[in-house]
Amino acid sequence: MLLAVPTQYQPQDFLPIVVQFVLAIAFVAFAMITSHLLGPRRKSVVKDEAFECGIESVGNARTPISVKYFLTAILFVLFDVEVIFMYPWAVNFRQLGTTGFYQMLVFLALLMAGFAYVIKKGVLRWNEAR
Amino acid sequence: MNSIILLSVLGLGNLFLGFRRSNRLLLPVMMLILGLVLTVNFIDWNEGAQPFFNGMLTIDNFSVAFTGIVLLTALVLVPFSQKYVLDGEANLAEYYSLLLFSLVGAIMLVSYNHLLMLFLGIEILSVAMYVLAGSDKRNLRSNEAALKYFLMGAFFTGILLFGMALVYGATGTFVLSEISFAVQNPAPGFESLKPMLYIGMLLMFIGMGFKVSAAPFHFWTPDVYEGTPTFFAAFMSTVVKTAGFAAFLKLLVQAFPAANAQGIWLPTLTAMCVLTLLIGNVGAVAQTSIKRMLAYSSISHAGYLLIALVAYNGQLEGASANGILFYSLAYSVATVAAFGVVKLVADARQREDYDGLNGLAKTNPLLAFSLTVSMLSLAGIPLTGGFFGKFFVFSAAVENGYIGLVVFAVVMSMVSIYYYLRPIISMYMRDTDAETAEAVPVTTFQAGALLLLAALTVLLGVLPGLVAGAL
Amino acid sequence: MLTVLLLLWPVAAALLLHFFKGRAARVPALGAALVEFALAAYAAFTFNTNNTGQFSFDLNWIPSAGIHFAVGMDGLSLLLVLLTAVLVPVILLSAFRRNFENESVFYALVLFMQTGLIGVFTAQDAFLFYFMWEVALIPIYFLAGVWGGVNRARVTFKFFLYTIIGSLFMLAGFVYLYFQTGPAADGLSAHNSALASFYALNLPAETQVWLFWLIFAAFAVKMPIFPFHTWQPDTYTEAPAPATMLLSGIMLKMGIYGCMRWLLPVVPMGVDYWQNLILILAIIGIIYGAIIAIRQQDVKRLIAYSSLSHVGLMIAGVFSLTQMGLQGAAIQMLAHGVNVVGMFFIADAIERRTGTRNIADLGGLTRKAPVLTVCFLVLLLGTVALPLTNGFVGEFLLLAGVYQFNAWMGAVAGVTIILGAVYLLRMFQRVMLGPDSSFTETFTDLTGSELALLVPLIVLVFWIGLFPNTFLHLSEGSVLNILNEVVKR
Amino acid sequence: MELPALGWQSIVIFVVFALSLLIATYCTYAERVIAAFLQDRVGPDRAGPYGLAQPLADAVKMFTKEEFFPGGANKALFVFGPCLAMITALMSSAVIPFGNIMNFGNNLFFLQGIEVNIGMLWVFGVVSLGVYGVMIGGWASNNKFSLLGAIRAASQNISYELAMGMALIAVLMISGTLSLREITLQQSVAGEWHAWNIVKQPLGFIIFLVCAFAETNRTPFDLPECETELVGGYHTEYSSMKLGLYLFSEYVNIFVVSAVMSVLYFGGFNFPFQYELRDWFVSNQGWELASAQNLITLLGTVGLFLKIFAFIFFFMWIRWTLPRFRYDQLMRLGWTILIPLAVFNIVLTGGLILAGVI
Amino acid sequence: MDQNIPQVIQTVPLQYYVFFAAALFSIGVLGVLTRRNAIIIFMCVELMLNAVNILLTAFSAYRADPNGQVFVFFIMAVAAAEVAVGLAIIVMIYRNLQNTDVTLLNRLKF
Repeated sequence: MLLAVPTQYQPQDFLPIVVQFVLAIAFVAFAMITSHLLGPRRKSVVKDEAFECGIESVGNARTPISVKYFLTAILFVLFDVEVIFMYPWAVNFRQLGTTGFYQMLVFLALLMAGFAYVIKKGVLRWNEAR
Repeated sequence: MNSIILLSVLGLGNLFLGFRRSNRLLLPVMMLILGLVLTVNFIDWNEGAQPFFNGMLTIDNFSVAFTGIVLLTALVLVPFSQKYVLDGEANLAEYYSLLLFSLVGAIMLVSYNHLLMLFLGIEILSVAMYVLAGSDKRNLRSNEAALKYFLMGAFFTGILLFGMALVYGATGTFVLSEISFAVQNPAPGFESLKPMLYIGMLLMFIGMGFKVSAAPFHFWTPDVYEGTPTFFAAFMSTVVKTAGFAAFLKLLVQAFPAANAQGIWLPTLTAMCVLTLLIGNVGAVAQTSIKRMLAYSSISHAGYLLIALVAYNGQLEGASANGILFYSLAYSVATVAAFGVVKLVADARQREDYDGLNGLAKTNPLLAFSLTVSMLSLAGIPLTGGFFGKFFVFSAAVENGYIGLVVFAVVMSMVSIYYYLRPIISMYMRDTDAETAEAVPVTTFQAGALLLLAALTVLLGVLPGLVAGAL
Repeated sequence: MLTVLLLLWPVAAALLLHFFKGRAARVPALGAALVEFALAAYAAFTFNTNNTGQFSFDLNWIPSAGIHFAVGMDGLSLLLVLLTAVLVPVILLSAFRRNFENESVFYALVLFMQTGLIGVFTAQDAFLFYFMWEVALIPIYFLAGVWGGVNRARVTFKFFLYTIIGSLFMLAGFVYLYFQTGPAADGLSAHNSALASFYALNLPAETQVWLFWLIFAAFAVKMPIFPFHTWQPDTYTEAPAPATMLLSGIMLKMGIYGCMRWLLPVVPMGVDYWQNLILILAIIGIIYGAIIAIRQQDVKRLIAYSSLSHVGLMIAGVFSLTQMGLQGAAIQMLAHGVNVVGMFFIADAIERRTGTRNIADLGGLTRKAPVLTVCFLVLLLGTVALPLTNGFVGEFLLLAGVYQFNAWMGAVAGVTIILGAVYLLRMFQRVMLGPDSSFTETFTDLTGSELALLVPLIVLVFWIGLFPNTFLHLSEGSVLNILNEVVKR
Repeated sequence: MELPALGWQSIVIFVVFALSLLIATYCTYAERVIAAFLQDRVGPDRAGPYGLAQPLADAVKMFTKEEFFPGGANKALFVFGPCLAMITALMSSAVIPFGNIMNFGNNLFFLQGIEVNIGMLWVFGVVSLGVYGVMIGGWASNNKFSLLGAIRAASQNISYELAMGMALIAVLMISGTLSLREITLQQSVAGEWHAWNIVKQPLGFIIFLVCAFAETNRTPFDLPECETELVGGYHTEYSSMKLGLYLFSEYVNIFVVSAVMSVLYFGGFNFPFQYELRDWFVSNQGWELASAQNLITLLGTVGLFLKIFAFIFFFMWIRWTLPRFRYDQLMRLGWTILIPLAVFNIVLTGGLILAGVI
Repeated sequence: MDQNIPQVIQTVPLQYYVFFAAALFSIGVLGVLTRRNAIIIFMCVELMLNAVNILLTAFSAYRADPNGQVFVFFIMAVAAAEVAVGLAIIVMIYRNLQNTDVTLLNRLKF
């Protein structure tokens, strides 16, 4: 009894998430609307200008940024997807036994080889312009 | 399977070798790797069908033979990357490794037994090629080729996948033999799912048709080949096509062999075949750039290979499979030589039109000779491998009664003689001008490779029995 | 085995020639050709006229398809092999007169082509025959295209396209026939392509009617017969003299040989159906060639059209399906080969000396070069078919054969002799007699080596003319065999 | 699931929701008090007794501040950013098992909002979405500092998410399930508090902890909003309650991540000697088993919150102890140290499990 | 009440899934064919892939056969790889051209 958990999960189990979602939205909406209603509004051109340490802002803020960030994002996408493959494996680790472990070792070895390559290629060398 | 493992591991090793920044080392190592894998590959010859990954991959004679072709093609192609070595290309190790990895994809394509492996094979092959197509980063044409190839490739992969999903929905399995079983022994309620099966099948054909650049899904080919650096374009038009056709054949023979299915796909495939032949050959006639001509020629050869698909006769060891095997080998060898010469000439003379070849026979007899041999082979003139390739494919078709198709194909190959002779005429019968008076620099290494290719082509043309009927 | 040796030796020699550069290649090339001639002569001496297929060799070439590397010689084959073996040294020798680039490659290509030609004449397997047919084509394309005249690119392209398209039709026909045959003897494949199996086929008449054109297309272009001839004069004119000699002397015979060996016995009902049409076309060719020849101002073109005219007669003889017609064709192939090579050689000799081939520019050579005049006259009379020369025997038999088939046709075909005499003697008169022209002022007579080249040809002119039985005897058995196969069905 | 059950769950969700808001609110207070304590000063003490009403005062201030839209900003996204940040922060708390079973007259109630078999994935998924709030807000502001801060935040979050996910995999290998409740219950073998995963996964826990700091953008990983370089990072242009939502979501995240760590590594609602205590009540005090269980459950819930508070304290302690990383150091730590460590941890765990040690 | 997830999924007729996926797929195809911006085309391709994923999942659930869902995993992984390469290509072009409109890239004509 102490260890009682539902043996069979039902789609309805997910229903409370909706409840929570409604609550969260309600709270956020409340906060936004209230502050909108309560707060004063005094607009002016100078005030609306984007903050740039007190000087006039120069150029468009949405300029291209260092490709390093892009690389990081791409790497994340790739590695994250590989990690996804490990979740089912981890959950079923004990059933898969030694064979599964060795297979995952191969997988990890390949993954880490790619990882080592990427690191060695200098993706994280932020001080170098590329 | 050995070759897949070796290629992956050595490909990775090659990647790390790139950190030594020694391009001189890379080329021999690459050739060594390919030679080693090629040798190891044939260990599996006549070992019977060996299933891997719960039968998702099957290594049998069919796959070993086609693996041999793609590996051999890569091996003889690699010497033409020597310019990268000499120029000190910084990413050479990456290029080589991508080639090795894409070969893994090609091997998966020729040995898959499960649609997942087909999909993965195509993607491993294609994704590497997307990158390589754009490897000339500063060149906008290369960029465009990469983008076009990528967008279209991803698009048609989507179509292929949708087809797979529908076939899965109709049959409940991804395993080729089980699909065929499910079609032949319909479960209750299967009738209502049949349209889904057929639509899925056709969508898969469209996807495969794109990968082998069969009309009307060929439109990307000339542009992409033209923009892609020649070395990789050669890889695309040989390895990708060979693997694609082997995969296509497996799909037809093992998944949809049933007569009722045949009634559905035969007209489609025949129409594709006729259209491909027409567009490939007529298109090639109109080209002024040799590279584009070779691109259209690769389309037209897809047409000839499609004839073999149309005429398949039931098993992977039949005349069609043998025809495709021989044709792919002859075509690959000849195309590699053609692209190789075009690359050498284009690198030296900075032009890719026919006139760029003027007087080549005087300045570089060897280049002229090997391009001649390969052109004759592509045109299907006897004494070269191309003739027997066409011969086997056509006889497979005649044997199965597709005489009209063969007559059309023969007419089209007459057309093809026109554009294959044009480089020969330029080289031998036109005089040099100021731009083409100087000899194209060729290293001994490349000369050796070209001679080897010419010898291979002639060998295939004189002793076809070495390869014919191997399966 | 001797046949294989005959086939392999020129190829091997051609490959070895790669090690000789430029003029140094002349002697080895000639030597190789002479060795080949010796081999052919040996074959002729050991040939047993009672037996048909000899010197056979059979190798399973493509086991999975039942295609064999099967070669062998009967009398007809031997005749043509002999012709090839005789003419190739002569042609090589004639090439020594000229100075051109990459001589060694040129000679290698000629030797290579010899393999193809001998292969065509000895093949006993349909696909081997086709293979050799094309092997003979590739070298001549380059010979004519690389070393030819100004318009060579366009002209040889036309030639190549014509012949290859024709032969593709033939290939299609062979493929069709192949699938009608039974399993190979070794049981490895479902069909086989041996000559004997093709003879053994018994196809319905309707099939044969269209199949005839598939196979005949290649021969028609090669010979060439009237509407398919347009490539010929241009190519003959543009090609360098040795290539022209190869084309006219030997290659043309491939077509006639092909008809006799691979067309008549294989689709006899088709032949029967189209016989009249082909004969009419042939006769049109005879008259047409002769008439055009009369109007020619260019020596080479004139000889080219005369060749067209003579070939027409041979075709007519073959398609008369009489023993005399076929025998005539066989002997005339030899005679025409000898004559036309000699004529082209002399035309070339004149061109080399004067720089022109225009009849109007020439004249008065008799005085300056009596030896040349005599040689020319002998060859010319042989071509005109004067009795006691080689042309007479052939043309007589051919005309007799055609007459036997249809008297009217024989009569019309007979005109060829008269017309031939007209244009050839007219040319002789203009070129050799008459006043000197500015071109011929410094004309010199034949040199010793040139004479040495012409002498064997002249000997052959008289040998064939005086003792035709030497050769007729050789081909008789083969011709009867072929006619048997035709009549059987 | 029948409606009464859903009703009960809704009550739990509501309570948890309110609690998390309350805790987050008082985290702001705690932060100042702890900061003051660590720096040996007084801290807020004006509003209410011991300054306890300070968070309320802050809230009032936030609500009544002027709303500000910078010129050139994309208004919809500018508003949407903080909303998203807040919603994602609030969404994840419900799947955490705050207590064991309550038993009232044969009706069993779980002290947990939502029990699903993919609880851990849910938390992970929702928390990952949080980065969108930062990204959108930073981009919409049309301010270079904001954009840079947002990009940094995104980069940092995704980098550490990898290591975090890998650390988690080791836990999953031991537990064999993604359900947080099951993971908790597996750590409650009778009489053995060392069944807690921290014993089996010390390395994994450290990786997870570091990543948790980075994921919540807390010092020493608060690069996205580091005042000295980027003014305020992604929320430079924000004011009023929109700023409030950003700040608030950070504290909610701290609360959630503390709870997750407690559940994953510190036994969740289990506490040492709980079975002995229950048996003592049953056998020595003559209680019914159900009542004893209810008591244990309540004590467990209290214990869980103690653990959470301990973690929150730890978060704040670190904040006032360690300096901030440089950006390249931060990325290098994530990629070249934590990820290989996490992989090593996976291999080690696998080996140990197969060897029968854990 | 005691239905497992596949059974619940099966309460919706299979055709609905097929039609839905087909609609999604068609939208993707139309987008690829009509849009001119590389990124949007790419997004449409992703839409197509997701249609496939839905379809596979539905079939997989209907047949209680996990193969289909495993396939989905692989599609996602490969799609991620494609995204990586595709975005890299687009970035490369953007750097050379400052634009991602494919009509500007018609130097290589059809």
